[in-house]
Amino acid sequence: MNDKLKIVAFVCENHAMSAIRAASTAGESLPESIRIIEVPCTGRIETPQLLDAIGDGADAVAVIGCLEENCYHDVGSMLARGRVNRIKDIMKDISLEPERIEMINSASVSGAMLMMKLRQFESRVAAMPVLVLKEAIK
Amino acid sequence: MTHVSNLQKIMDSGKFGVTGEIGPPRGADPEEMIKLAKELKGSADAFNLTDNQTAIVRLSSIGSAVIIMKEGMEPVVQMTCRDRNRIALQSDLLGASAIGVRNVLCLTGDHQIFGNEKSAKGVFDLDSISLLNTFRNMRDSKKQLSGEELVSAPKIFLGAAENPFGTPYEFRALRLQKKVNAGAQFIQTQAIFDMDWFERWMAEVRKMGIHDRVHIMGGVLPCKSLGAARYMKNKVPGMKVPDSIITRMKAAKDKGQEKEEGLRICVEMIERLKTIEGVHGVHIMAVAWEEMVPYIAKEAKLLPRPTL
Amino acid sequence: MIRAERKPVSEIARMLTGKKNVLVVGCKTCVAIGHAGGEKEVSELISALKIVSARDGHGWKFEQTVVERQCEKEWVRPIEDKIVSADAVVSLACGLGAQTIADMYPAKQVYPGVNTMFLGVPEEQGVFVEKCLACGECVMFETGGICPVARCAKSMRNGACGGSADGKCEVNLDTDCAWYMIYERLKLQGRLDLIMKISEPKDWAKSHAGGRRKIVRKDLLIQPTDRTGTEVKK
Amino acid sequence: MSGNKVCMILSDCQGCSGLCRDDLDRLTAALKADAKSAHAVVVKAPCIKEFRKELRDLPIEGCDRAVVAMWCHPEQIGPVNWLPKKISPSLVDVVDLSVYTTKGVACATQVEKYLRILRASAAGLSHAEHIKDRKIPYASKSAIVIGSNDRAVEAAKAIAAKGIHTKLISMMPLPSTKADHLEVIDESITDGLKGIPGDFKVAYTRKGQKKEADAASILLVSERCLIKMNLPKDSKARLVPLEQFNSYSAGGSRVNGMVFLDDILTLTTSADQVTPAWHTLLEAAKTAAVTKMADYVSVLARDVKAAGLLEMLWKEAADAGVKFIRYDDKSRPKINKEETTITVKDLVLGDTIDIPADVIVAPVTSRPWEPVFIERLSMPSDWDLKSRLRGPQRGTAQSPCDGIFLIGYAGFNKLLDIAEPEMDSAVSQMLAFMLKGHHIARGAVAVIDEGKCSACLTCVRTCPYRAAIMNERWKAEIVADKCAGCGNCVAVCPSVAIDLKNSTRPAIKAQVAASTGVMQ
Repeated sequence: MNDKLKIVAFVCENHAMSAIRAASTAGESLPESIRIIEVPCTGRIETPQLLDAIGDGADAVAVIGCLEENCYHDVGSMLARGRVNRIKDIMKDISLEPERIEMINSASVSGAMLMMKLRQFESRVAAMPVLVLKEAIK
Repeated sequence: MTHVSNLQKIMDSGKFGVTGEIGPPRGADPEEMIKLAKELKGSADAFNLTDNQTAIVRLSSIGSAVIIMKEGMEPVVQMTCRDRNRIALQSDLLGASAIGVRNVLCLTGDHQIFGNEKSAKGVFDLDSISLLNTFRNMRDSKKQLSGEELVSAPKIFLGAAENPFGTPYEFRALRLQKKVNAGAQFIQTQAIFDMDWFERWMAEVRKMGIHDRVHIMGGVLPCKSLGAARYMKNKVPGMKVPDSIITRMKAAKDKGQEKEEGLRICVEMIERLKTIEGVHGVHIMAVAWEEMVPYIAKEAKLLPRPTL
Repeated sequence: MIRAERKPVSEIARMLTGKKNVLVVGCKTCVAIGHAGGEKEVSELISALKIVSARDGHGWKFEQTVVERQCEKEWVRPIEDKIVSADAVVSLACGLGAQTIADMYPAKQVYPGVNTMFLGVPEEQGVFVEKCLACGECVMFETGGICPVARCAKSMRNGACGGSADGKCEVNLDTDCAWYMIYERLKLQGRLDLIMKISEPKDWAKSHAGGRRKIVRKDLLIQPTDRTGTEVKK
Repeated sequence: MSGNKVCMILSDCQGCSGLCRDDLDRLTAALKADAKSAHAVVVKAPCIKEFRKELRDLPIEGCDRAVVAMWCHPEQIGPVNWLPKKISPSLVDVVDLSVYTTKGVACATQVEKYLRILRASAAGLSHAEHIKDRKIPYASKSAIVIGSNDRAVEAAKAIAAKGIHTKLISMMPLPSTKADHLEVIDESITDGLKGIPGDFKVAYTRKGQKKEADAASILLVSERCLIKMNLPKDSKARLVPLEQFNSYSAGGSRVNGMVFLDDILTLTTSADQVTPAWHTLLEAAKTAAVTKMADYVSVLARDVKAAGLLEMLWKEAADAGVKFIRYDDKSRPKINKEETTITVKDLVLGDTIDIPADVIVAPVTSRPWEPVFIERLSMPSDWDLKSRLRGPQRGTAQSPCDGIFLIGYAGFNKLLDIAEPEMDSAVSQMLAFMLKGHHIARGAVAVIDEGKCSACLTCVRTCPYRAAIMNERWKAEIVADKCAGCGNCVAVCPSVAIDLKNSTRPAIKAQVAASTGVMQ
C-alpha cells in the first residue's frame, strides 16, 4: 500500500537529539524514512504511543535515547528499554515482527555512529514484508 | 511393647538394622521388580517402596508392597502428602495394614514441579508431622483425625525421614524431636556424604536424648559416577557433598573405577555409621543401582541378616 | 492487593472474533496500581487490538472506560449505556470485576482481559510477590507474622522440609524458604517454643474446600422483619 | 510592596544545609549585595529559637519585611513574632529550603538554586510561581581543554580559532604552540573541577604552585583513548574489530585462514597489560569454526584463562576445530606483508610457525577503566554519584553535566576512525554551547491531577530528581523546583494522573499521526 517506508523515531531531546544535530551539521543526513518526534526523555514515552505509531501506519518505530549508564535523566533510557521490550512481546504475540521496534542508544558525540545504526535499522525494516493494514485506524 | 514388624524387632533387640530401597517401575509389568526382589532378598531387613518419587508417576507403593511380600520380603511403604488428602491417606493406611504392611514411612513429599506431571494440583492437606500424629492416633487411640472412633486400629511401625543437611541447621535436631513427639519410631536420614556434619548433628540429637526414643538409620547412597556426585553437590537442594568425596571420585581413571570408588565410599560410610552412638541402622538408597545392595551389605559386614 | 497479569493480546483477539463494538473496561483499584488493568493498560490493549483489527480486517470499534471499583455494582451502573451498546465487554479488572458486570448484564458477553493471579505486595518497583492465600484461617500469630500457607510451596504447617537449602526453597531457588524465615523471626523474638509445637492440620473447610464462601455482617444488614418479628431471610 | 526593604535571615542551624563554609559565605554575600535586602544575617545556632532575643535587637533600618530561610519545617520555629516590632508577622516569609535540596548536586549548583528562591521571596513572589525556565548567562567566556596528546592540542586550536579564549592544561611538556586566543599551561596536574555550566573552575598545580582557571565549558581528552588500528602497509589481510564481528560474520565470505588475536595492542604498542574479552572472543572463534567461515580458525593468545563458563566455551571452541596457539610477549606475532599469514612462535611447541590469516579479528575495546582519571578530577558530585553507583561502564561517555564534554573518556580504546568524528563532534558541540552564552535552568513542568491520583507511590519511587512527594492529603505532588520536566513520572503513573506541560499526550499523538500521514 505504502511504497515509501515510514519509520517513527521518538528521540530524547538531550543526548540523542544532540547527536542527530551534530551529525547533520557534519553533513550527514537522516535516512529518508525517519520521522522524528522529539520528547523530553525517552522515559516519557508510553506503550500505547509506541503501538499507535505502528497502528497509524508506520512500518517501524525507533526509540532513540541516551546511553543507559549515562542517561540525562538518570532512569529514562532504562525505563524506555523495558517498554520497548514489552511492545516487542506484544508484537510477537500478535504475529508481527518484533524487530519493527528497536531501542537505540547514543551518546551525543556519537552522531556518526547513530546515523549508521539508523541506516542499518532502515535497511532491516525495508527487508521485512510490507505491513498491510486493511482498515484505517480512527 | 509388641513388635509388629521384623525391622522393629531387630532394632528393638539392639541389632544394627538395614533397609534398602526399591523404586517401583513406570509401568504395570511387575516382572522386573520381581526379578530384582529375588536378587535383593536377604540383603536387608526391609525394603522401602517409594511413593511416586520426585513426583514421577510409577506403580503405587502399596501395590509394590504386595508384590515383594509375595517374594517373602518385608516392605516399608512410603506415604507422601502430595497426592492424597487426609481421607485417602487414612484409608490407604487401613488398607496397607489389612494386607499385612507393617512399616510405613511418613513424608511430606517432593513438590510436583520436579516430576512429569507438572500441572498437577499438589494436595499437601497434611504434612509429614501431622501425618505421623494422625497415624499414631489411629493406631494407639483408635481414632481418626476428626476424632471419630475406628472400628479397629491398624498395626504399624511408624517411620519418618529427616534431613540433617537442610536449613535452618540449628533447627534440624529440634525438628527430629518434633517428629519423634509426633509418633516416629524410626528415622531414615537423607543420604549422608558429609559424615563430620552428621556426627555433629547426632551429638546434638544425643544431647536432647532423642536417640533413646527412636531408631535412627543413617542414609547412604553409593555414587555411580563423578557426574552423579557433582550433580548431588550442586543441583540437589538440601544435600551436602564435601569436596573430599569429589576429589576421591576424580582420582578414578575410568567409569569402572569410578563405580568401585563410589561403592568403597559407601561401605566406609556404613562402617563409620556403625560406630556412632545412637545410630541403630543404615538405609541404603542405591538409586537406579539397586542390584548393588547385596554387595554393599556384604562388604560392610552386615550379612547375614539376623532372623528373630 | 489483588494482582493480575494481562492475557496475551492474541488470546483476547481470538475471543473477540466476530464481534463489532467492543468495550474495554478497566478498574482504578487493585489492578490499576498493580499495572495490569488501569487506564494505561486499557489504552495499551486497545492500541494493540487496533493493529490486529486493521491487519486482519475484524472491523472492531472500541470504546474505553475505567471505573473506580469494578467489583461494586454502584460503580458499574454509571457506565451502563456503554455496556448496553457494546456486543462484547473486555474487563481488565480482576475476576471479581468481570463477574460483577457479567452478573449485572447477563445477556452481555463479558470476557476477561487479565488472568487474576494472587494477593500480593509490590516487593520493589515492578515486582509483585504472593503473600496471602485467603485460606480463611489465619495462622500467622504462631509463625512470627510470616504466612506458611501462602509462602511455603507445600503450605506446610510443620516446616521446614528437607529441601530447604541455604534458606531458599527447593521449588524456586529465588524464593526464600518460608519456614527458614519463620525460624529466624521466632528466634529473634525469643519465641522458639512456638515452632516446637506440633501444629494441627489446617481446617481447609474454611477455605475454598468448604465450598463458595460468604461473609455476612448482620449488623450491617438492612433487613425487615415479618409480622411475627422474625427476620425475613435474604 | 516590592519597593520596601527586606531583611534576610538565613539560619543554618546544626549545618542542616550541608553547605560548606565558603558556599554559605557566597550565598550570604550575594544576598547582601542585592540592593533589596538591607541585611543578610546567617544565624548558626543549635536552633533558631535560641537566637530569638538577639534577632529582636537587630538594628534593622528601613526594613518592614523579612524572609527567614532555613533547612527545616517552618513549624519548628512557630509563629514569627520575635522580630523587631516594625516587621509585622504577616510580612514574614518563612522559606523551607530543604524542599529544594537535591541530593547529589554540586554545592555551587545548589547555592545558585537557593539564591534564586530567596531572591524570588525577597521580590515578594511566591517561589513556586517564579520557577520557570530561566537563562543564566555564563560567568566566564573562556574554554578549557584538558589533555596532553595531539588530539587535545588540535581540539584546543580548533576552539581558539573561533575566537574563544582557550586554555590547554596538559600534564606533559608541550612544544611551544603559538595561536591566537590559545594559552598553553603545560606540566600541570589537574587537581579538581567544580562549578555549574557556564561557570566552572579548574584547580591545577603547576611547578608546585596551586592555581585556578575559570571556564564556561570544558573538554576532557583522555590520554590513552585513541588507537590507530592499521596493519602494515601492503598487508593483504583484513582487520575486523571483535566488536564488529557480528556484522562481519553476516556478510563475510569464506576465507582460508582466520586468526583471533587476544589484544590489538599486540600489533600496535608495547603495552603489557591486556584484558581480553575472552567470552566474546571464544564465542566468535567458535562461531567462525562452526559456520565454516574459514578453513583454518586459530586463536593467538598469551594466556588462555580457562575457568568456569570459559572452560566449557574453550572446550566447545576446541571441539569445533579452533586451534589455540600461545605466544610470548618477547616474541610477538608478526604479520607478513607479502602473504596473508602471521608468523608466531608457538610457546608450547617452541617452533616458529606461519598461520594463514586472511582475516584478523581482535578486540579493541578492552582497556580497563582508568581510575587515575577519576581520582585526579573531582567531578561535580552528581556525576560522581553516577560513577559510584554504576561503576565503570563501557560506552562513549558524555558527562551528565552540561558544558563538560568528553572524548575517549570511555574506559576503553577506540578506533581512530570512530574517535576522529567524535572529536570533531565534541568540539562543535562545545562551540555551540559557548555560542549560546547562557545556561537554561529548567522550570517545573509535570503536574498531578489530585483527583485521579491513586497514591500508588510509583512516581515517588521513579522520579530521578526526588521531585515527586506525597503531600499532606496523601496524594502525590511534584515539588516544582526539583522537577526537571523529564516526564518519567508521566509514563509510569498507572492512573494517568500526571501530565507534562511541554509534552502532553495529545501533542505526542498529533505528532505521531502527522508523521505517519494519517492526518492528511
